[in-house]
Amino acid sequence: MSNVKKRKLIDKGFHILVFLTTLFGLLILSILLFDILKDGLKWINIEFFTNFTSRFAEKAGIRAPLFGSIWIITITMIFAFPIGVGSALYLEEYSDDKKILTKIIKLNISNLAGVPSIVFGILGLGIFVNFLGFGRSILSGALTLTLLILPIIIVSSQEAIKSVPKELRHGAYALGATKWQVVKGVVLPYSLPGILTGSILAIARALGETAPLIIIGAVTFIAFIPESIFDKFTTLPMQVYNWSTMPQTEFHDLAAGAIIILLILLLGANAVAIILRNKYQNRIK
Amino acid sequence: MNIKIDVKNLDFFYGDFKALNNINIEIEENKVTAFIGPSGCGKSTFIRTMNRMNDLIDGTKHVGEIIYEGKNIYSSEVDVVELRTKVGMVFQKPNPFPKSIYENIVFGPKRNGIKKKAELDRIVETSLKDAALWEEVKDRLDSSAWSLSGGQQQRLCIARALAMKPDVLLMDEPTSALDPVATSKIEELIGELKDKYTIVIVTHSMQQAGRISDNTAFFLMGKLIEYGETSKIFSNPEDKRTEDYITGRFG
Amino acid sequence: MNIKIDVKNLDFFYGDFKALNNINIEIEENKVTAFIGPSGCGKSTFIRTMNRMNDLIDGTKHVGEIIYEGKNIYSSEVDVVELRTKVGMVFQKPNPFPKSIYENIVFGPKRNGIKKKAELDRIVETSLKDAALWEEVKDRLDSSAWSLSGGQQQRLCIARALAMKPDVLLMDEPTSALDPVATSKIEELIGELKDKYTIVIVTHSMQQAGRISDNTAFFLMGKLIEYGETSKIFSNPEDKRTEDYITGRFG
Amino acid sequence: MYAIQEKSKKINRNKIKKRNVKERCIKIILFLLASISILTTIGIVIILSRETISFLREVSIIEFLTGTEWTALFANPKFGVLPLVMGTLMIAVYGSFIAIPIGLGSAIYLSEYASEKTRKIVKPLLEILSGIPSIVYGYFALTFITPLLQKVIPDINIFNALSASVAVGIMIIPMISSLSEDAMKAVPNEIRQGAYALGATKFEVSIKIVVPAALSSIISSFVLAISRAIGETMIVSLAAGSTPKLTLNPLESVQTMTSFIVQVASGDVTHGSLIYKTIFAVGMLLFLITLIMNIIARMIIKKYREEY
Amino acid sequence: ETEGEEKSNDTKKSEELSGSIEIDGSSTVYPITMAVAEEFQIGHEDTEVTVGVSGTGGGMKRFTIGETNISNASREIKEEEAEIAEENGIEFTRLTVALDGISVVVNSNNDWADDITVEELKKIWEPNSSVKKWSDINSNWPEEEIKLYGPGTDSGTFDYFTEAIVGESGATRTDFTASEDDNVLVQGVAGDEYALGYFGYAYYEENKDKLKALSIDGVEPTPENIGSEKYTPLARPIFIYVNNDHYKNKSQVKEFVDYYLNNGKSIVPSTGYVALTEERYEEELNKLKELGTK
Ligand SMILES: Nc1ncnc2c1ncn2[C@@H]1O[C@H](COP(=O)(O)OP(=O)(O)OP(=O)(O)O)[C@@H](O)[C@H]1O
Ligand SMILES: Nc1ncnc2c1ncn2[C@@H]1O[C@H](COP(=O)(O)OP(=O)(O)OP(=O)(O)O)[C@@H](O)[C@H]1O
Ligand SMILES: [Mg+2]
Ligand SMILES: [Mg+2]
Repeated sequence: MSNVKKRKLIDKGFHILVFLTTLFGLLILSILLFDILKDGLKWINIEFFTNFTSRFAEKAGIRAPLFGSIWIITITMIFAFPIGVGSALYLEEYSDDKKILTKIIKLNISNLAGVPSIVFGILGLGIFVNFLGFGRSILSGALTLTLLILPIIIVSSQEAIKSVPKELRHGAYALGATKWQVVKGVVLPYSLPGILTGSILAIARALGETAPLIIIGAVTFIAFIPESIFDKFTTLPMQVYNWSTMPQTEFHDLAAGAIIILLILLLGANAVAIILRNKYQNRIK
Repeated sequence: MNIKIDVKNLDFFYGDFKALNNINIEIEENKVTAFIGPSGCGKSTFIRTMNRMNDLIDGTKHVGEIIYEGKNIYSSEVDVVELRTKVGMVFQKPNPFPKSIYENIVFGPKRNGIKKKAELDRIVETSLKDAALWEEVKDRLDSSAWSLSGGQQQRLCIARALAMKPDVLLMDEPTSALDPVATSKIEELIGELKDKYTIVIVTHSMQQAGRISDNTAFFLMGKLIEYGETSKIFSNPEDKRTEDYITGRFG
Repeated sequence: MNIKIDVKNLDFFYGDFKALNNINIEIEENKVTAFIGPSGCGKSTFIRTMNRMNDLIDGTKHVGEIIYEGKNIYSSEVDVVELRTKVGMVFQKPNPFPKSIYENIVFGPKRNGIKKKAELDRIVETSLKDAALWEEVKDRLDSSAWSLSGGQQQRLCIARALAMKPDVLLMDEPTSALDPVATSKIEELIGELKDKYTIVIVTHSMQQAGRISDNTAFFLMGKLIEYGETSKIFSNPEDKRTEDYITGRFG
Repeated sequence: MYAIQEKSKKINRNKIKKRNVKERCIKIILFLLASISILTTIGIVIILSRETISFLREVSIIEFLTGTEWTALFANPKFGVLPLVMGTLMIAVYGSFIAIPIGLGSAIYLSEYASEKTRKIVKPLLEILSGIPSIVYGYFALTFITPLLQKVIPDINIFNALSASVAVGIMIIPMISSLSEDAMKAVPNEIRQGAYALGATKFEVSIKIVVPAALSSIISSFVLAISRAIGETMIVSLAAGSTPKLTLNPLESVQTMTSFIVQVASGDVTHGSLIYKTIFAVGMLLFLITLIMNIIARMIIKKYREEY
Repeated sequence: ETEGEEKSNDTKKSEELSGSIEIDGSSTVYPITMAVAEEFQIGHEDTEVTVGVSGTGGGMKRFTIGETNISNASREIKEEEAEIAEENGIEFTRLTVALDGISVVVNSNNDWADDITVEELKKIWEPNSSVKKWSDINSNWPEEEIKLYGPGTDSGTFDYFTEAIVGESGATRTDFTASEDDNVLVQGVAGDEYALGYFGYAYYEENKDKLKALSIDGVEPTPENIGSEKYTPLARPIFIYVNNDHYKNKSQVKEFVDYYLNNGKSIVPSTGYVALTEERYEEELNKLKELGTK
């Protein structure tokens, strides 16, 4: 009997522990958000969105980087999502696990996740800017970020696909479904929540990167809005970084203002994924 | 009397484990063939070779031939996807897709290119009626198939297979999760279906085998011990082991 | 004649759907009680309330009381973990853990603080023997439980429950996936166990209910229609609906 | 009659053929998509190794790999990479000490303990943590974590590896919590119920059943998260300074391999000079280190994988 | 790709200017160039000025192959870079556009030191320095360990300081605490009573309440002293490099550079840097005049 008591106690303790770990994350988040909001909120007004950057904090705005970030994240996801999910599908559904090539691809992908982002920048400069001649444009930036976040999407999609129960696949195969029909009809819907989680994390990463973009030539001062994927651009995190290295403290607060917008943009970009994820996860339960 | 499926010298392996040992059997067209035998004897393994579901398990291999429509189903001439649309299957454990009831049924037909809503609706209704599930779910075709009871799920899986209008229907203990009323409906259905289809059914219930099957095959430890007309097998088995098994008091 | 579990005015809801409607029943100690009824009538739902497994489903609620050992199992005095160690359960679908056969069996005993290898080995052997699985798996206790056949998996789950030495054993169609030989062993086992344990079993098989149970309860659409001694229910049911169901030709 | 049958057979053949061609195409397309990653790696290896070879012509590999002083940008440069490696390992290891328990704890809480409603709200909230720009974490470490640490450990350096590790750890929590949570959610409910029915507590179900069943995905999430920790630069250069130092003491200022790379790549040195080449050599070494880490992780996953 | 079509604009008036001006390079120079660009764009709406921050090295790499019109540089062009420029037929002019006074700062609680000599600084910062405590510099100062802070080793400030104080670029003791971000150095010195550090004037200027700047050989780092280059040797010039060919052939580039030097006096102070004297700006403009008449 004392055994049960002990186990219940462990369970209680564990419950509290994992609750606290979750709370820890939320607590840090609220501290960070509070800090950012405290400094940044007062700067957010119409001009903040309509002005370009300036050496005077009162006149500085985020028009160019806001549009730049929206462009970049949209194009990046347009490339990264299908490539990432497609790769994961190939690896989990189509490839032969015993083949050495498959093993190499799998190892290689999780290894890519550890390559510093700046190296992707150097790669992007070589391939997209110079070799393919896309110039120092949104397209080059987005493609570079695509390569950077692919491992996140691929690995998390792979894990999600792996978790689809065998019986479900078998049920579909037994109905004379082809592999692709099984994938489309059963595997993808079941694994979608996990795939979306990967995408959410990937979006967060892509939206916050600066180093590789600097390498491929994203500028910091730009007083016009990009109109096509071949235009020059700047992004919110670059503006944030630039402002926070300024000596004047008003710029640090301005940076906080830009971060607020960045986070709103992030939540907006994630909202679709989060809603879809919840919907599909419900179904699976 | 036509032979629909002709199995010749079939061995089957899970890795090194030989689950089927030199099986020879002829499945007759428009008949119900029942497989009986103790748990683990290889009934599921065998029924799954007939539409090559075992291809999906890593490390399996076979020796021998299964002739269907004049061709060895393992030969390169035969397209496995096509094979499975003709040789349908219902599993031992219900395995509905995590989709709505409606989507579960139309999964197969849609793959086969049927797009019209009206036709799909009709297929859903007839299949569910055939599987004796229509009354229970007709008002909630859009709710998740996973919220059904175990027996309902199994009937849904049967309906799903019927929606494909298969040529041969393999059923691995389709009624083991069903109550008598639903079982009776399925059994009636099998009786009706056999005019058009060839049916192979794995069952634990001697009574069921006796009631619905024309031929019965008795398996033991991966071997086919005896095969023949059900009446013969049940009344006058040749093999002592068959007799022992059948005269067990239980079922 | 002791009352082991006393159910009073029990309603049970999945969200807004009322799956059980005012159930009143007294489960007798050291007896086998069988629940019968058509698919979807709420048998599984009811048996699962008795060890509060339904707590695990979101959005469920109950009204009424289930008295076990003098306490309402839903009251705060009763610890659900302890309740479940005393009221064991075997499910309709086999659900072994994705671990080795050995680890599946010792999972419960280990939680209960049994650490000694020798004792655990002994428990594994006796439980597997009791569940009529020992011979088939004794040489591969370390292989994954998921590589067993459907019936083997179900027997493993029974063995796993027996390893806990429960006070009450709830079985939701434990033999629906078993062949006659294994079924007979389990039924024999149930006969032996009832001296020490109280057993509640859901079954589709009238024959099985008739063979092994002392009392039988008949459910229909969430209601308890009739409850009494099995012999009485089978020979002379009071309710027309019970009679209709029982005299169905099938099972 | 016979002819009609023949004809329909032919149509059928065509259909099958068409379908098989489609299936083939899909497979090829997917393969091409997957090979983009291979090409990326090949590109990276080419870029890195070309300059690395040229670097190693000027600096002996022995000095590079075993030297204990990294003063690449000083007047008499020494190219012993160990201080950078140590800095990297320290950030990654201490960061993981924070992120793994907290991330996994949160994942277990969300998957096994929290109500559906809580889960739906908290999970995306935690995910914001990985979207906050790392510069914010850098300043957070410097102006919040470090002063906090100074209260406990008075002689801690104002720039220190510990503070940076904590911030890096926090940033990667969502990778672990979200991906692991997904994996645990995918463990079939029946398995859980089997354990509950044996009188297991939630703790036991979580730790003994759910976590082992989802282990391979959980380890993958660790690898992804640690990879991101290794790649992080901004936090480290803000909170840990930019002082390459061969130390295991988290209270001191360090520099990591990636923050060195960024420092030089976006700094004032001449492109093409020896110093500029160091970033490729360091990048190459990092590539090899993560490769080894991944091979080990793969071995672990293989060993503990539980199929369901 | 920035060339072409604009050729005809040569001598047109500024209102009709269009085309792009690409500038890249040091992040140290960025605030000044950006400020000029900001002002320049008012009234020149059709020109597209972009300013990047690839670092002096990264900027030079692009500049020496003719990709950019102007390169921001916090140091002089290196020999290797000049060679590449020559190979590519790129001729250029270096222009000094502003000055930065590298400030030597201590904690505001430091009540012993107000002035320091170049000699003393050298003694502190030279490689293998024997200075461990404040008292090692001046026996009147406390016997406390001196904590040194300096900018990242890949910065123009670092190069300039070591060159000016120790005599060789990059020659310095290695046991100081470095940070890439001057704001972070401010934090470091402000939080450490026995600290001594150096960084750009603007960062001192903005944090006067937390820090104290030492005078060097009696000269304080004030805008006047820096602008007149009396603050030796730590008044450090800030450069831009202009592509001669672009200056000559692209009116928007010429217009921009001229604007830069003509308005430097008024714009530079708002960026935290110190403007040159009028005469110095004249001198720089003259370098271009020669170019124009050539
Ligand atoms: N999780 C759930 N959510 C919503 N409804 C449910 C859920 N589980 C069961 N039900 C519904 O409750 C009713 C009773 O289900 P239950 O599983 O108890 O039936 P049963 O008598 O065990 O049937 P069977 O013999 O087919 O197993 C059915 O109508 C079923 O659809
Ligand atoms: N995937 C597998 N890997 C290895 N062995 C397997 C696998 N599936 C089945 N087996 C083994 O093959 C043998 C036959 O299994 P099968 O599932 O065909 O039995 P069955 O006759 O259908 O039994 P049941 O009536 O219990 O369903 C059993 O010993 C089983 O353990
Ligand atoms: Mg079977
Ligand atoms: Mg049930």
